This record gives sequence, structure tokens and C-alpha cells, in this order.
Amino acid sequence: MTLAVWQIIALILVAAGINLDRRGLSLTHARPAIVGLICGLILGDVNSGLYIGGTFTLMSLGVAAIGGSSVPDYGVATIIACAFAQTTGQGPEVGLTIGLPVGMLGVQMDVLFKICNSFIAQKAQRYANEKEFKKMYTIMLLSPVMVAVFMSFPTAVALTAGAPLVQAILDVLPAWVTGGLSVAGKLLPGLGIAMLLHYMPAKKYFNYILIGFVVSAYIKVPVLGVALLGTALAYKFYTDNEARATVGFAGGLEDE
Amino acid sequence: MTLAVWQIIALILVAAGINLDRRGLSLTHARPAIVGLICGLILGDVNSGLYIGGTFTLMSLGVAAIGGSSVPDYGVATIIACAFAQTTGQGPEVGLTIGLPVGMLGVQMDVLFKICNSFIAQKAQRYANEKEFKKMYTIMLLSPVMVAVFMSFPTAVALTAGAPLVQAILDVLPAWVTGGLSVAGKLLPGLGIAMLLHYMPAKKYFNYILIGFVVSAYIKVPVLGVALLGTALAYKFYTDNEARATVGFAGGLEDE
Amino acid sequence: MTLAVWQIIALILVAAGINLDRRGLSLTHARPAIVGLICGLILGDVNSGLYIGGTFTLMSLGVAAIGGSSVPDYGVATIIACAFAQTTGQGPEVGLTIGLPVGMLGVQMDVLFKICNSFIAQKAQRYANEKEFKKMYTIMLLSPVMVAVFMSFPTAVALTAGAPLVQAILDVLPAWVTGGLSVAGKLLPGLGIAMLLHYMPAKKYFNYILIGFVVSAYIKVPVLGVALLGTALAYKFYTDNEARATVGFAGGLEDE
Amino acid sequence: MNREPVLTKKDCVKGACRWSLMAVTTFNYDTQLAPAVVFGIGPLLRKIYPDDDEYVEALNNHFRYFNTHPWVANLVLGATLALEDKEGISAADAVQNIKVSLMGPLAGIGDTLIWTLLPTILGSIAGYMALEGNPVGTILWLLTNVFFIAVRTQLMWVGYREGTKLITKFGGKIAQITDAASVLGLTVVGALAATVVTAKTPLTFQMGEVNMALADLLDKILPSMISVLTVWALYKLIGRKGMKVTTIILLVILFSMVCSAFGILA
Amino acid sequence: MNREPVLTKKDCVKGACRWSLMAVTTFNYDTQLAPAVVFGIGPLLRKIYPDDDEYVEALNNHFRYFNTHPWVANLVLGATLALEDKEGISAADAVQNIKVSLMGPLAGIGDTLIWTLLPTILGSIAGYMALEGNPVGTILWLLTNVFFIAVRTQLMWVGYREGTKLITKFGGKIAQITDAASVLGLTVVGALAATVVTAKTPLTFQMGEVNMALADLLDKILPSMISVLTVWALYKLIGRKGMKVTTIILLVILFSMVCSAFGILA
Amino acid sequence: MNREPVLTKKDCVKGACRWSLMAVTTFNYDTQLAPAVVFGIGPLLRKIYPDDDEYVEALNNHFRYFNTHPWVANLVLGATLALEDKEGISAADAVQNIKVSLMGPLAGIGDTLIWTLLPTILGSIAGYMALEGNPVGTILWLLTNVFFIAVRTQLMWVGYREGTKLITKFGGKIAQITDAASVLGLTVVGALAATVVTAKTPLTFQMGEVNMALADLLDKILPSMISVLTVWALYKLIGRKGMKVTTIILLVILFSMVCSAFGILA
Ligand SMILES: OC[C@H]1O[C@H](O)[C@@H](O)[C@@H](O)[C@@H]1O
Ligand SMILES: OC[C@H]1O[C@H](O)[C@@H](O)[C@@H](O)[C@@H]1O
Ligand SMILES: OC[C@H]1O[C@H](O)[C@@H](O)[C@@H](O)[C@@H]1O
Repeated sequence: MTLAVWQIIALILVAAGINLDRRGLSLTHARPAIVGLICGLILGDVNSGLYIGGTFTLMSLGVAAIGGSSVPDYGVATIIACAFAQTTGQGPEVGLTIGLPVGMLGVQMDVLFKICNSFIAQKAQRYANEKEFKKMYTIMLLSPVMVAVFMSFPTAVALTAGAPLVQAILDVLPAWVTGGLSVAGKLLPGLGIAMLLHYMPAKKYFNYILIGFVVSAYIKVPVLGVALLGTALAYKFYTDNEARATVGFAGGLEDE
Repeated sequence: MTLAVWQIIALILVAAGINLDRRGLSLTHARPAIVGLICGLILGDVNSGLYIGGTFTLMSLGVAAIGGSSVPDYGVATIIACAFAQTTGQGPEVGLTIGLPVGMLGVQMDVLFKICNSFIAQKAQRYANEKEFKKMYTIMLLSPVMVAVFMSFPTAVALTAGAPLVQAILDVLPAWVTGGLSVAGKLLPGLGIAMLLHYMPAKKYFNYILIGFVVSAYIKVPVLGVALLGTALAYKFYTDNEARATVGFAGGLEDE
Repeated sequence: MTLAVWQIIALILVAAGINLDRRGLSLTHARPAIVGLICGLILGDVNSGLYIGGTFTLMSLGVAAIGGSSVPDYGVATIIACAFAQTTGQGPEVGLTIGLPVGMLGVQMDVLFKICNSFIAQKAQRYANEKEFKKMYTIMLLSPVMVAVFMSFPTAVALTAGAPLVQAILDVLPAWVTGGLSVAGKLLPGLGIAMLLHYMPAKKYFNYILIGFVVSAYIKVPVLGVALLGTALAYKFYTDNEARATVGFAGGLEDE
Repeated sequence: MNREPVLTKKDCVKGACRWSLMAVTTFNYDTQLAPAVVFGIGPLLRKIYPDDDEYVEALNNHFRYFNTHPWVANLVLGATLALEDKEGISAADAVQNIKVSLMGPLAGIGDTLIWTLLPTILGSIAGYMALEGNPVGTILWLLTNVFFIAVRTQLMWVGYREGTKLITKFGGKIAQITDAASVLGLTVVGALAATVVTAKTPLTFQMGEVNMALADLLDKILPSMISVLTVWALYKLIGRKGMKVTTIILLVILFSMVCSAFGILA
Repeated sequence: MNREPVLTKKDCVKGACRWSLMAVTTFNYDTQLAPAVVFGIGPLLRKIYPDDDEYVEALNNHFRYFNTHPWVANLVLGATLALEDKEGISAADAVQNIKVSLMGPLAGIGDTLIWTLLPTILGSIAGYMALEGNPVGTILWLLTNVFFIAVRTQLMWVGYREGTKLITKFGGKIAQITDAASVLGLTVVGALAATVVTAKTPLTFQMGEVNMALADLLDKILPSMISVLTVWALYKLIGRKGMKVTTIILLVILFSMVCSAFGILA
Repeated sequence: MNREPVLTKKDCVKGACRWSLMAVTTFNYDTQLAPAVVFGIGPLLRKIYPDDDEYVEALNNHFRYFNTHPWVANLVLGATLALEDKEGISAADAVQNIKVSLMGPLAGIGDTLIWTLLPTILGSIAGYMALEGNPVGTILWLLTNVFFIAVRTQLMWVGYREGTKLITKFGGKIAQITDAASVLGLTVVGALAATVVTAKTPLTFQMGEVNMALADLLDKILPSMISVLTVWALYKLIGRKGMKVTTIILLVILFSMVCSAFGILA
């Protein structure tokens, strides 16, 4: 059984939509259960859609993109799985095994477009400085466009050219490309912190950085605990400054 | 074999006495071995007394009432066990199984009278403020009376009306009463700390509270370690204050 | 097969040499593999030497003398093992079992000569104060002599009088002597720290000692972490002092 | 505010006896061992403060929260008596801070050594012997207790004596010391706020094979959350106008029963 | 520098919507959520700063690194808007510090509750039901999301309101507060430097039966070594004259590919 | 007190060689590596202090406790030589503090990398090959050692050079820096006090099935108790009038033998 053109288009749009949604509005948040339900409606087989969506949902419990990390795209995996369960006619199980590798590709796609986003961000800031505020906003809209294109690309290829081509591409991609991208995705969040340090008084107050580091790296206190400690230190810093000012003023008066 | 009236009275007095003693003098500290020996002497069967006392002693190793928490009353358990070993004529083993649940009731009784103690304490303080110092002392004596009555009550019921009645009462008591009391016994010690905070400079120096909290909650440093750290902080605070005073005085003289 | 006199002498010299080397130059660092190779060359059986050296090397992986602690002398163990493998003619395995206990004796010998070193060090310092600088240097040379003698002594005894004598000595030595020495070797490093405290401003800044202690003893932060924390504290101390001076100078000017 | 000390060794022994007899008997959830403190050292305070108003002030100060290991408490009480005996009612805040700073650590040590170690050793000896019908271990235990009772009668005096020494050394800096003691006290209180409430939640979310304990989750968000939230809520409640401690206690009991009934806390 | 506030509740809702639609979409590795911040609250800033130069300055300030849980971010942004609305561009540094101090802890809480707890509960319900062909759990999940979308539109306004209250309280001490906020911010940044880079080295030395993982070894020398060294190296690189962020990103990618190819990092 | 530096690279290489040959050979329990320091850099100090009295003072300063990883020690000694060469004997306290602050952390790093990691790698290669009769691994190990010997001859000079740079930067603030270095040093010493004594007590109380290790108990009361108590007792002993270090050492040995005989320590 092959898919109608409108179904293919709809599924590609779903792939784009859930990925935009996951990064912003969070109506579906690309949750497999929800995506499965939608695909089921499009493909006219709600039961398979729910079954596949349910399976991927349970598989992805606890997987969350935090701190800017990239995770497999279980939403797209669900779409592919639903489609191929239908076309191959061999049911959900086969769909699941075809869907998963395509979903895994989501990590690399995510790293890629986040890298591209850097250029957009820089361009936007340049426009700001040139007081081209309209352009500043407009260029930023490229990001959602990119998300839509990048993240629906694997789906489009798989649905038009067939899963074997996707697999072939995956096989041809050398490990150092995919692996390298995911390593980059793990190293690059450090760039943000490094930039932060550049426009904070990092040298003057490096002792506080050190304390935060020791407490986190050696003692494994989570960031909320560090922040509570930091609050204590900041308050002491503040009151000491006040006291210094007062004493400087009152001077000898206070002395015994 | 039934107990003589003097034996019943003696055992009830033992129940009262060991509970007073446990909270103050600590001559017997309601230790099962010691209680068993005494009961053995009263009942004329030292061997059973020692056996039951020894068993409950080993069972209760490591159980200690700390930080105002309430623990099972193994002393009373021993009394009941000794008495029923005798009256049922079925020996120590049967006594142990009857004694234990009665002892468990000790947790609830303890919570109850500690709650009542609040009222006595408040009354005593009121007398102090009215300069009725005699009355202040007298009212406090209600506490030991209450301990004696509350903690010997289960023993009295069991020995006069029989263990089945105690069990029946235990069965009838809804779980939310017994459970609720023991939860209250775990929550209420927080009240003391909350009151402490009200008459210490908690807001002015909240940073130190925060530090103590982080070090204890996140890093699990026991209170002695926290106190050592607190000592270091207090000393720094003290010397900084001194230095501030001196500098305020000496002012420009010291400067380069 | 008995050893030639030159072989015995050579082996004793090796025992002295590797122990000097281990404490200074670190060319061989008394590593069993290297010692085994050398012994093999001396005894004309490189294979056995390598086998014994290799075995002891793998056995001693991770064993390191740190913080002034004393460790078994696997170098000497190798020498003895090589020699007796040859003389008994029963091969490496027998050598290993004879070599090990002699090597173990290294702990006690090491503690002993470190104790003697105290006297040399004191003498040297006395010469320094008497401005007898030549003598100061000369007396220190006693230390290497002592190392050579002490650490080659077991080898000398074993090779001349036979391993049984060494074993006999070991058996005769009461446990409290050998045990006592190794306990002393674990307690005495504390002496250095105690002396340090005497000529540092330990009382004036005892709060920092306390912090270091708590962080190390309770929180198990390794010394590098403690030093990072200490750096943060020292910097704060430094800038606070500066600020105090400045404020003392600027005084009322800065105030609101 | 420097006065001639009036307390004698005899007074301190008397204080120790009165205190030791009462101790945990008057334990209540808001001020814990405080009433027993008043009962124990009240007569000594009277001697220090012949003036009724000062006496009342001192009593009120000691009616405040205090909790530590009851045997070791003698030392603390003795030391603060030394302070009051020397500095009079002006030392009230310092007395308070010293009690608060020392109570936590000393409770930790006393509870470990005296409530846990000692009974484990003596109890296992006595227990095993008793099982064999031999009362020797039990009698040994009783005798040990007699010995400790004797020691305890002296401890308040020891505290008084050592306290006097310290005060002489740091004399005249009572204000600064009070402040520094607050710093220490509050650090300890911060730690206590994390540990004093021991109630836990047994709630778990069970979904098919997924099993998530709420307690673990709370711990991940903020460790000791239940304890610190309870203290915080009680702190806020106490601050409310017209809210009596008695009412709060009843509220907590009610709350506990509801939570227990629904399996929210245990 | 005290001005009459101009933002209304309507503005804040608009800001929240713009922000919520963009959020992680513009995520990039150097400034992370910053572009979305500008996109979201840019129009509000324009209202605060009619003057072009000030507007540009404010925009540049918000183009700086910012990352936290996107839902909770509304609160932070609202609070800083309150500050800017009151104090104008002179509050730029304070705005920066507040954002930096709050982002870490709020991310921790949000990621735990909203990205982990919530989907685990709802997901296991929905998942198990879906396996049985029942869409009710899934629809429930959708409805919950709708509910949260509604809540999120209000959060920026909540932040603005509460922020205003705080500012009124601490008014006039902007300089001191900025400094103190730096202390807090840098402490948090020190912790982030230890955790932000999650790459690990899979290298092991295998010699016969001896098997030593390089990762364990690095950890023994300095825990979080890879993370802190990466941050430090990038910090140094950024400092270099003529080194553009773009170049650095490309260098990191190259470096990652090499390390990945040789199995040095994973 | 600013002088013209006199040390050359040749001096430093000579110092490094003398030091490296002696190092742990003169290790004693009270001043540990100090005699070897004097032996190693004594001639260099002579060059800095032509005046006999100053020379004696400098020697006495270096006769004080010092212990770190012997290879890395070169860097520390080089740096302090730079300081003395620039500031003269007035820098004695700073020299002391710098040595104390750096010795702990560098020992930690050196012991991990050089005493543990390196021999584990090289040793397992050499060991396995040797078992098969192949001396290549062993020879490789020897060659590596030769390489490191060469490196070590240069390290004191490196320390001297870098130290000079730092001093120029912070010049003139020697008093403040000494004080701050004390803070760092004492923090490290506090940590060392907890770890330097490694004796443990093997005592256990065994009662029927109850089995309690004294070591666990001590740990519960105060972690690192034996270490810190030992240091504290020795500290008190040293302070005693007429108590010589020699006597203390003998006392410790006696004490150790008694404790060992009765199974109290091991
Ligand atoms: O960790 C904070 C935050 O970081 C990034 O912005 C994304 O990964 C978010 O999903 C996450 O909440
Ligand atoms: O924990 C300190 C102290 O708290 C309460 O007063 C009682 O539980 C005592 O038994 C205990 O020693
Ligand atoms: O721990 C530092 C240092 O201590 C002593 O000097 C010796 O044990 C050395 O081997 C070690 O490197």
C-alpha cells in the first residue's frame, strides 16, 4: 500500500511542525504519543499510530534536552514508523525498526542548525547596531525556517525516496562526521560560559568562580545549592561593603 | 496462674517508675534487661524475666530517642511480656508476642504527653511573669505526674482487663489517629527551630543560616562539622569587626 | 649451584644502589622489572630475572611511597628471589616465596633510618648555626650512607648466611617491634605538620585551619580542591585588607 | 555590669540534681527542654538575681527553646550560669547564643556516645548473659548507671568553673562575642532546619513499570525539602498576629492526621 | 535616573507570547537563548527606550548569553523589564547580573520539574493507554499542554509585577546590588564551568589484565577537568585579537571531528 | 630591600642536580625533605647571602618542614629562590608560606601522575613483556627515566624564571602577600592534619552477633579523629618547655610499640 501525495505532504508538514512546536509553543512538544495519534488520523489507522506512539513514548521517558544538549528526534521516528508500518504492510513492529535510526539522526541535525543559528544571531546583532531594527527581526525568522527544513528533511527523503536511501546515507556518512557533530554538540555549550566570563568581572572576583567550581566539581552540589551558597556570599559581600562605608564615615567615633 | 493484687500494683508502679527514670535520672533507663530482672523478682521467676529482658534488649539495640523523637516502650513491653508469660502459663515466647504491641503504643503515648507538656510550659511561664514563682515550680510537677499516668496506662489496662482488651483498643483505634500522632511527633520538633529563628537575628544574618543549610542538606555534613565551620565563620566575623573598628580609628595613617 | 663472591658483592651493591636511586635520581627507581634484568645479567640467567622482575612488577602496581609512608622493598625482594632461584636450583617460583618476606622487611628498615635521619638533620642545623657550613654538608652525607647500609643489610645477611637465617630473625623479632615500627611510620608524619603549625600564624588564623579540616575530613575533598578553596579565601583576605586600607583613608568621602 | 559571683559548688550540685531529675520529662515541642532548665537552675538564678524583675527576665530567657543531650547539658548550663553570675542580666543575649551554639554539636556527640555506643556495648553484654539466665551483665549495667549519676552531679560545677575561666579571659567584650556567637548559632540552626523534621512522604507514582518515589523527586529539587519547608511554614505561622503556639500545635496535629490518613506523610 | 514606568500588562502578555513562540528555536552555541530574548521583548524595550541609542544599548545587552528553562524564563525577563522600566539604561549591568544569577538555578528546577517529572508522569499514562489503543491519556496530555500555554502567557507579567515590588524596596542602591549580584552570578558560573561541557573521554589503557580508564584518572587529578579546560580554552581563544566567534565554532567542530575519529572524546 | 639578582641558569641546574640526588634520602619525620632542600640549594643561597648571618638565617628557614613530590619540588624551590634573590632575607616568611601553600597540592598532583599513573602504565607494559622473557618494555622504562632526569635538571630554572616574572608583577606588596599566603597555607595544613596520619585502629567490640568497629565509631564522632588528635597531641608536646623533638620521636615509637602490642593501632 502506497501513500497518497497529500498524506506524504501532511507527514512532512507534521515533521516540521512538531519540531518548531517542541522548541517553542510546546503544544505537542513532539511527544510520540501525540504525534502517533496525529499520524494515525492522517493515515487512517489510529490504532497503529497509538501503538507506535505509545512504544516510543515509553522508550523516551526521561530523555530531555537540557542545557542545550541534543536528543534523538522521537517525534520524527514516530512519523517514519507509522508511514512504513503502512506501506510495507508488515505492521508496527517493522515500522519501529525503520523509524528509530532516522530519529537518531535528529541529534546531528539539531547540532547543525544550532551552529547555523550562530550566524543568524550575529547578523541580527549587527543589524541592531546599524539601527536596522526591522531587518533585525526579519533575519531572526530564518531560524524557524531552518528548523522546519532541517528537521523535516530526513522525513522528506525517507517518504519520497524510501527508507533504504536514508539507511544508505547513514551508512555512507563516516563516523567522524556524525560522531564529531555530537561531540561538538557537547563541547560548544562551553562557549557560552566562556563568553559570559568575558563580560563579567571574572578577574576581579575570581575567588567566587573558584568557590563555585570547587563546590560543584569536587562536592557535586547541584546548581541550586551553589546558588544558595552564592546568595549567602553575595549578602555578606553587600553588608561588608555597607559596613565599610559606615565605618569609614564614623571612623574613630565607634572605636573603644 | 493469676497475679496477686500487690504484684499488679507493683508492676504498674514499675511501668510508671521506669518511664520517669528514663526521662531523668537514668538509673534503669527502662532498659529491658534491667526491667526484666525487676519483674522477675516481683513475679518470682527471675529466669523468665531475664530471658524476656535479654530478648527485648537485643531487639532494641541502637534504638534511641534523639532530637525529641519517640520510640517504642520496650520497658513496658518487658513488663507485659513477663506478666503474661506467667498468667497464661505458656512461657516467655507467648509473653513476647503479647508485650510487643503494647510497647509499640509507647510512641503515641509519648507524643501525646509531649503535646500536653506545651500547655504546662506555657502556664509555668505565665506564672513566672506574674511573679508567682512557687506556682511556677509546682505546675511543672504536673509533667512527671503525667508521664507516670500516661506511660503506665497501657500496663494498667492490660494487667487488669487483660491483653485482649488492649489489642481490641489497638484494633479499634483508626490508623489515622496512631499514624497521625507519629507523623505529628516527627513534624513538631520543627516548631522549636522555628521559634528559635524568631528570637535570633535570623534576618540580619540569614546568610549564615543558608550556609548551614547547604552544608547540611546538600553535603550531609553532621552537626558537629557544621559547628566547626560555624566557629571558623564566627571567628572571622569577630576579627573583621575588630579590624574595622581599628581601621576606622587609624584611618589614613595605615595607608600606603 | 652457589654464587661466586663477586656475584654476592655485586648483588649487595645493587641492593644499596637501587635504594639510593629510588630516593633520589630515580634512574631505576628500584622497579622490580629493571632490577630483575640487572640481576639476570649478573647471575647469567636473564630469563629468570625478567620473569621474577615481571612478577613483582605486576604485584606492586599502584604501590607508591607517598606522604613519607614506607612501602615493601620489592627491589630487594627481586634480588633475593633471583639469587635463591639460582642457588636452590628450584627455579623462579621458589625464589619468589623466599624473596617476598625479605622485601616486606623494607618497611621497618625504612622507618628505622628515617628516625635516624632526624638526628642527622638536627646535627646539620646545629652546624649551620655555628657557621660550620662545611661540616653541615658533610654530616648530611651520612644519610645516603645509612640508606645504603640499612637497605642492603637484609640482602647481605640472606646471601651470606642464607635465607633461613633471615627467616629465623623475622620469626624471632616480636610482633610488637615490627608492628610498632610500622605504626610509628604512620604516626610520625604528623610530627611535621605539628611543627609547621608552630611557626605559622596558627592561632591568629585558626579559622582557616578549621575550614581546611572540615572540608577534608568531613567532605573528603582532596588537597588540590582544598588549595583551590584556600586560594579563593586568600584572595578575599587580600582584597579585603586592601579595601580596608583604602576606606580607612578615603573615609567619609565615599559614604552616601 | 560586673558583679561579685554568688554561686557556690553546692548550688551547682543542687542545680545538676534538679535538672537531672526533670530533664526530658517536661519535653514539649515548642521549647523542648526549656521548662526543665528553669526547674533545674531556677533557684540558682534567684540567688543571682535578688531583684524580682531581673529574675523574671532571666527566667523568660531560659524558657526559650533549648535541646541537647541531657547529661552533657549540665556543662552548658554551668557555663552560662558563670556568665550570668559575672555579668548579670546584660548577658542574656550571650547566654541565649551560647546555649544555641553548643546544643547542636553536644547533642550530636552525646547521642552518639551515650545514647548509642554505651547501650550497645553494655546492652549486648547484658542481653546475651540474660538469655543464659545470668544477671551479672544486667547488674553491671545498673552499676555503670549509678557511676554516671554520680559524675553528672558534678558536671554543672565543672561547666561553671571552666566558664568562669573563659569569661575572665574574654572579659569586657560581651557585645562582640554575642554577635559572633549569633553567627555560629545561626549556622548550626541552618543545619538543624535541614534535619530536625524527620517525616517523609511514602507517595510513589506507579505507572506500569515506571515507579517514581515522590521523596526522591523532592530530594532532587531541594534536599531536606520537607524539613525546611515545615520549619519555614511554622516560622511564618508564629509570625502571624493572634496566632498562639497552642493553636499551631493543634493545627500540626490535625494536618498530620490528614496527611497520615491519605498516606501523604509517614 | 528614575523614570515613569511605561509597560502595561498587555505589553507583557505580548512579550511572553513572542518569547514562547521563539524560545529554543534560535538557540545557538555562543549566546544560546539570547536572540529569542531580543525577539521576544524587543518591542517592549523599544517602548522603554524611545531613544535609538539607548535602545541599541539595551538590545546589545540582551544579545548576551542567556540560557534557562524557557517556561520559567518569563519570570526572569519580566523582573528585569521592571528594572529597566524603572531605572532605564543605567540598570544594564544589574539586568545582566540578575539574568546570570537566576538562569542557572531556575534551569535546574525547571528542567527537573517540567522537562523530566511532568513528561514521565503524563507520558507513562499516555503511553500505556496508547498501547491498548486508548487515546484518552494522549488527549489528556494535549490538554495539559494547552493549560500550561495559557499560564505561560501570564508569567512575564507576574515577573514584572513582583520585580517592581522588589525594586521599590531596594531602590537607589543599584550599584551595590549590581556588585553583590556579580558575586552570586560568578559563583554560579563557577559551578556551570564544571558541568556545562558533557563530553567524556572513552580512552582506556589496557595492559594485560590492567585496565585504566583515562576518564577516571583525569577525575582524580581534577574533577570536571574536561569541562573546565574546555571553558578555559574557549575563554582564552575569545580573548585573542582578531578571533571571531564564528572561527571558534568552526575550530571546535574540526577539533570534535578529529577527537571523535581517534576515539579521544565521545 | 630590592637587590640585584645573582643566580644564573647554571646555578639553578646545579641546584636541581644536588637536590635530585638527595631528595627523599634525608627524609626524617620532623622536617621531612628539609635537609635535602638545604643540601640542594645551600650553595645557591650562599651566593645570594654573602653575609654569614643572613646565610644562617636563610638556612634555618629552609631547615623547616617541607614535603612535596620531589620532582615537582624543583619548581617551588626555583620560585622561592627567585624571591630571595630579589628581596633578600626580608622575604623569609613569604618563602616559608609559599613553600607550605604549594607543597600539598603539588604533592597531590605529582603523586597521582608520577608515582601512580606513570608506573602503572610503564610497569604493566614492562611486566607483561618481562614475563614472556622480553626486555624491551623494561628498557623502555629505563629510557623514560633517563628522559625525565634530563627534564628535571631544568625545572628549578623554569621555576626561577616564572617566579621572577610573578614577583615583578606583584612587587612591593611582600607583607600583604605573606599574610594572604598564610591563609592559603593554613587552609591546606588544616586538610593535611586530617590526612597525614594514616594509622587506624583495628579494635572491634564483638558481642554475640553484634560487631562494632571502633574505627567506624570514631569516624561517626569526628572523622579523621586519629589523625587530627595525633597532630594536636604532637603540637602540644612540641610546645612543652624542655621537650626536644628527639624525645618526642622516641616517645612516639614507644607509644606505637605499646599500641601495636595491644592491637590498639595498626
Ligand atoms: O537547561 C536549560 C535549557 O537549556 C536549553 O535552553 C534547552 O536545552 C532547554 O530545553 C533547557 O531547559
Ligand atoms: O537529641 C538531643 C536530645 O533530644 C531530646 O531532648 C531527647 O530526645 C534526648 O534524648 C536527646 O538526647
Ligand atoms: O607525598 C609527597 C612526598 O612525600 C614524601 O616526600 C615521599 O613519600 C615522596 O615520595 C612523596 O612524593
